[in-house]
Amino acid sequence: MATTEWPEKLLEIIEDFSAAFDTSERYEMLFELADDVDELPISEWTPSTKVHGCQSEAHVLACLNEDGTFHLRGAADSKLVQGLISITAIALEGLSLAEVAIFSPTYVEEMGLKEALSPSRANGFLNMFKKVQQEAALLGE
Amino acid sequence: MATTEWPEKLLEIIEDFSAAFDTSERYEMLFELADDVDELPISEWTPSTKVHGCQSEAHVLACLNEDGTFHLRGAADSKLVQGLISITAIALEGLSLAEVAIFSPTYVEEMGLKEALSPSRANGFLNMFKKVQQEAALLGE
Amino acid sequence: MAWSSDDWPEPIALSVEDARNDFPILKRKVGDGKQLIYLDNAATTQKPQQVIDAMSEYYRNNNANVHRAAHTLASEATTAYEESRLKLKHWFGATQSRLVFTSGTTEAINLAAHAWARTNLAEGDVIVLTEMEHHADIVPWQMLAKEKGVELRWTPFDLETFELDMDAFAIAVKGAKLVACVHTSNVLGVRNPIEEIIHLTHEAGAKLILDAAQAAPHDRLNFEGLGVDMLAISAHKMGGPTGIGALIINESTFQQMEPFMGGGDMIREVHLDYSTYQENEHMLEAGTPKIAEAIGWGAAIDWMAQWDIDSVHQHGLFLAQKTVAELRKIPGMKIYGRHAEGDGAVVSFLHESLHANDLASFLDARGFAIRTGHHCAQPLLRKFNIAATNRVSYWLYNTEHEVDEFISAVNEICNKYA
Amino acid sequence: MAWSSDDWPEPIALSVEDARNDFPILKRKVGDGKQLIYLDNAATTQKPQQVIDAMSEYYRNNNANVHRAAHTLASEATTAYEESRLKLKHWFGATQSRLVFTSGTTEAINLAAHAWARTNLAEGDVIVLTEMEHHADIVPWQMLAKEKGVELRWTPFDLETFELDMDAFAIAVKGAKLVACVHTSNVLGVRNPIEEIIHLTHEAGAKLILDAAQAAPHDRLNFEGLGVDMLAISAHKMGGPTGIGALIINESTFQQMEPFMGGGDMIREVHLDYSTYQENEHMLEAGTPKIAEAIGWGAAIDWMAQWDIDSVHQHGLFLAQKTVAELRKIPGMKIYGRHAEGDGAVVSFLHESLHANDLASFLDARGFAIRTGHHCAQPLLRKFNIAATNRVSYWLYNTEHEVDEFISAVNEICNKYA
Ligand SMILES: Cc1ncc(COP(=O)(O)O)c(C=O)c1O
Ligand SMILES: Cc1ncc(COP(=O)(O)O)c(C=O)c1O
Repeated sequence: MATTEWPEKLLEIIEDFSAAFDTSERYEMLFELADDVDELPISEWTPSTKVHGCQSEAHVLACLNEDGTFHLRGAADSKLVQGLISITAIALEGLSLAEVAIFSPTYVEEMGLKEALSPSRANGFLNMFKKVQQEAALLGE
Repeated sequence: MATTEWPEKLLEIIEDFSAAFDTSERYEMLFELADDVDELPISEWTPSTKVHGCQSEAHVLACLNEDGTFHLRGAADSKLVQGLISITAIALEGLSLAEVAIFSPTYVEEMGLKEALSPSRANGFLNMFKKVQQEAALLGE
Repeated sequence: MAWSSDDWPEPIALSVEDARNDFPILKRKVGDGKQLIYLDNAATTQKPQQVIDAMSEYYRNNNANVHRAAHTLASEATTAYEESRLKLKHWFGATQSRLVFTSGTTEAINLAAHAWARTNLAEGDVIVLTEMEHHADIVPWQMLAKEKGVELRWTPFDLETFELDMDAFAIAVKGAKLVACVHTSNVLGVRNPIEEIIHLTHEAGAKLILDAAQAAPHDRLNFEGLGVDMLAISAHKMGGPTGIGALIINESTFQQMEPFMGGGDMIREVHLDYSTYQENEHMLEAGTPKIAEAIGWGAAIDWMAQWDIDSVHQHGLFLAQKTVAELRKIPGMKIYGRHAEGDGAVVSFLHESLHANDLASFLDARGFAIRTGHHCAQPLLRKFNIAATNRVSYWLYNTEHEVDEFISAVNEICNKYA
Repeated sequence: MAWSSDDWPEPIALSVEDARNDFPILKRKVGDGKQLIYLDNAATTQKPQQVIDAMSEYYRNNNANVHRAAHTLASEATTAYEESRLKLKHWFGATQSRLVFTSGTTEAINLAAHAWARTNLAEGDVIVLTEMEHHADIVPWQMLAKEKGVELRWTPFDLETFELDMDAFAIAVKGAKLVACVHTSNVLGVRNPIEEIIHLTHEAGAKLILDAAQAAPHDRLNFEGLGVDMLAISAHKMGGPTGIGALIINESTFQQMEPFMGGGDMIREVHLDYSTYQENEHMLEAGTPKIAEAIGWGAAIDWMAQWDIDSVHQHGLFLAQKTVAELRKIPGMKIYGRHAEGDGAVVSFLHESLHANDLASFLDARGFAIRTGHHCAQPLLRKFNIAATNRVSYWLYNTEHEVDEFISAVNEICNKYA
């Protein structure tokens, strides 16, 4: 998926991040975005919502909006990780399950975040993204 | 034992070696000296004549001359090692057992051979020298 | 051998500035151009240029395989390699003892478990450990316990004072065959009462293996003076290269050891149906040794030897104490450790509402390299009911200015995000 | 990960002169000013400046402990370390397999013995070896045999053709569980019929561990293509640093492995009464890894990748064959090896009346570094009823001129002293 094809809301975020002065500022934005997610409260955290291979506790739950489009809920004990979930939720919001299935996780790179993520955290992000796609696929069955 | 106190015959050898052009020449001299030892034939090699911790087979036998002074016999399968035994025999020939006991093995260094001997061979030389002194001490008991 | 400990000059008091100049990496900018402030020394220290050069020079001039060789390069390499062993023995007060090169502290402890404990301990025998141990000093003993039916006894520590329960230890050690104990905790910085532990251990007729990975960078241990039986260290935590460490072993313990790994250099004779082994340290060093690494470590010891070790220790402790005093002022911040005289320059802390990983990321974005996680000491952290701490750890090149910068960054971050 | 095998340029035919320029040590004078002629490459190769630089640069710029870290240096170090693993997997055709870093071939074979054989073999099980093995591929199996009551069967070789007795092998392998075999002999240079050995081994339902220490410098092994189960290699014999090697393991064998050494990085969770382990390669890599060494090895592979490996192989073989042809002309000189297509660039020889050590010393005084002794293969030498040979071994930087110089020196020495 080329840059121009990102969903509009994601594109805005990518532009905001690209305009950021430095990594500190990007982290600050990520931290603030954490609050925008449809938060999955700890009471709903289960082994099946857990993202494995992530340094912090992160949970995601794939849902459908009333119109049958995709909606992601999630949360993490780390606010920066929750920020990444939040962006992912924004990116995928309202897409069809077919669109979710082929969505590319490269937006973190375009946000200038990839290099700032440690290898273990980058892996964590990819694990999270893969889990979201898997759960989405299950919803479609 | 300072340089000036080396037995005359040893001193001559040290001077010859010091005058040598390079290590090749020193090895050549050592090789030739091998023939000068009162050679211990293989038939007389026993576990008690064997020098341990030496890469090649080397044997020494401490004896007394008729006048009660020291005399060394020896041999090795390596001619260069036998050359070292030969020089040692020359160095100690005719000394009293008391003199043998305090003799310093540093003559190899003065001959410019120490640095040319590999660590394992240098150890072999010291083991040989120590064995000669021990055997000499036993003769005196 | 040409080297003698007289070659070390009279040590002088640490000059942080002079020391610092020898570490090129400390001038680095990270990320988007922030000045690196390296506060992760307990994980690994940086290397002085002299160490880097010693290894490069070895490879450029003297590289050869060691032992059993009759050519000049091999002699030079062998001499340099064995000279490093000698330097280390001098440094650690172990000239009458054995020093076996390993790939690090972890392999050193595994070596002790295989070469000594596996042959000298039997079912029902007891090993005493502490709940403060690094995984490297836990897992090998668990494996042995499982294989041989050996019992592991754990010495607890106090959650307020961070000190080992020596009454419990005195009871646990009765009837034990081995005590495995960390000298200085890599999480708490606490230096354990080693002298008392050694005394009680030997009174009980047991042997002691000391994990000195964190002690070595700021303390000059006296192996024979202390009367330790086995001591494990890593080069990379004291200015030396990665890939090498050592187990120092006193003669009586060494005499009870069996070979661990088999292969070149450790054998005397190999026949198809049996083999005989070397009787010195080489018995436990199978295969081509870590030659360049040993030489680099020797250079690190030479470099360390210029500084009065007590001034090194005091400097680190001063930085740690200042850090603790400042962090305590931040609401919601908890410090794990006591930072008393003799302790290491390690400060573990955790904010009650700011996730440890987030704090580390915010700091990283500002150039600060700190460690975050369980520090390979999960049992210790579990006692505090936490899964991770943030940890800063200092070495001799860290400055008070860096501490001030660090504190001000933590304050800024906590004000903003906590 | 950023690196991909596309980053390697199309390899070109070996230019000995260009290659040689990258090795500063080859310009050295030894002893009393003689030009070094380094002919001891089977013991260890020299390192190109690129490898030395890669390690220095790592220490000067990126040094940090790897894994579980959230700071920039640690990320860089982790990426570089894991990238080296990836490069090696690509180089050895093992992208779908596991590659565990060890301290060398010796530790790799010991790892196989502990992590795989100790848990998968029981009393009465059979391991087939050859009488051509290096001690590193003998002693670990003897230790295991002694501990577990495993039987060792030896495949003989022909004293005239220097070839394994494949009929004997075909019989020995029946009912065996493991075959341990050297790819290319470090004494004879003989490349064994690996393809046939693999076929017979798998037909018998056994696993194969290949000692490729001497193969790796002049052959680009295809681990998965060949269908090997485990493969042991050393970096220092192929232009890389000391202190590192690897065991490559196919997935099915890896799945049967148990942890070997315990400690940091190889664990998942540590509790006082039990621990759980990583499920990838890290399970077998306890403690702080050989970080700089892995990076140096990666640089060596990059350096090697510029040359067409076939041209490297042919060059070495040409030098070996020329050496053999010339040495044969010397009365009383015996050659051990066949030096046929595919064989290594190793020539073992022995003069009937000139002691091997003396010849080596005479050569050393003239600047030639050759190896002399049992080459860690005493059983092989014992078959020939000798205790030592002289051995020259070439790598890609050795020139025909060096061979000529060597031959003329040997002639001169033999004329004078034999
Ligand atoms: C055939 C063979 N196997 C194993 C080894 C052992 O390698 P290392 O000493 O690097 O562990 C060698 C090196 O001498 C060898 O030539
Ligand atoms: C107390 C302690 N023990 C053991 C180790 C393990 O050292 P290495 O990883 O060098 O083997 C460490 C290092 O993290 C440590 O801090």
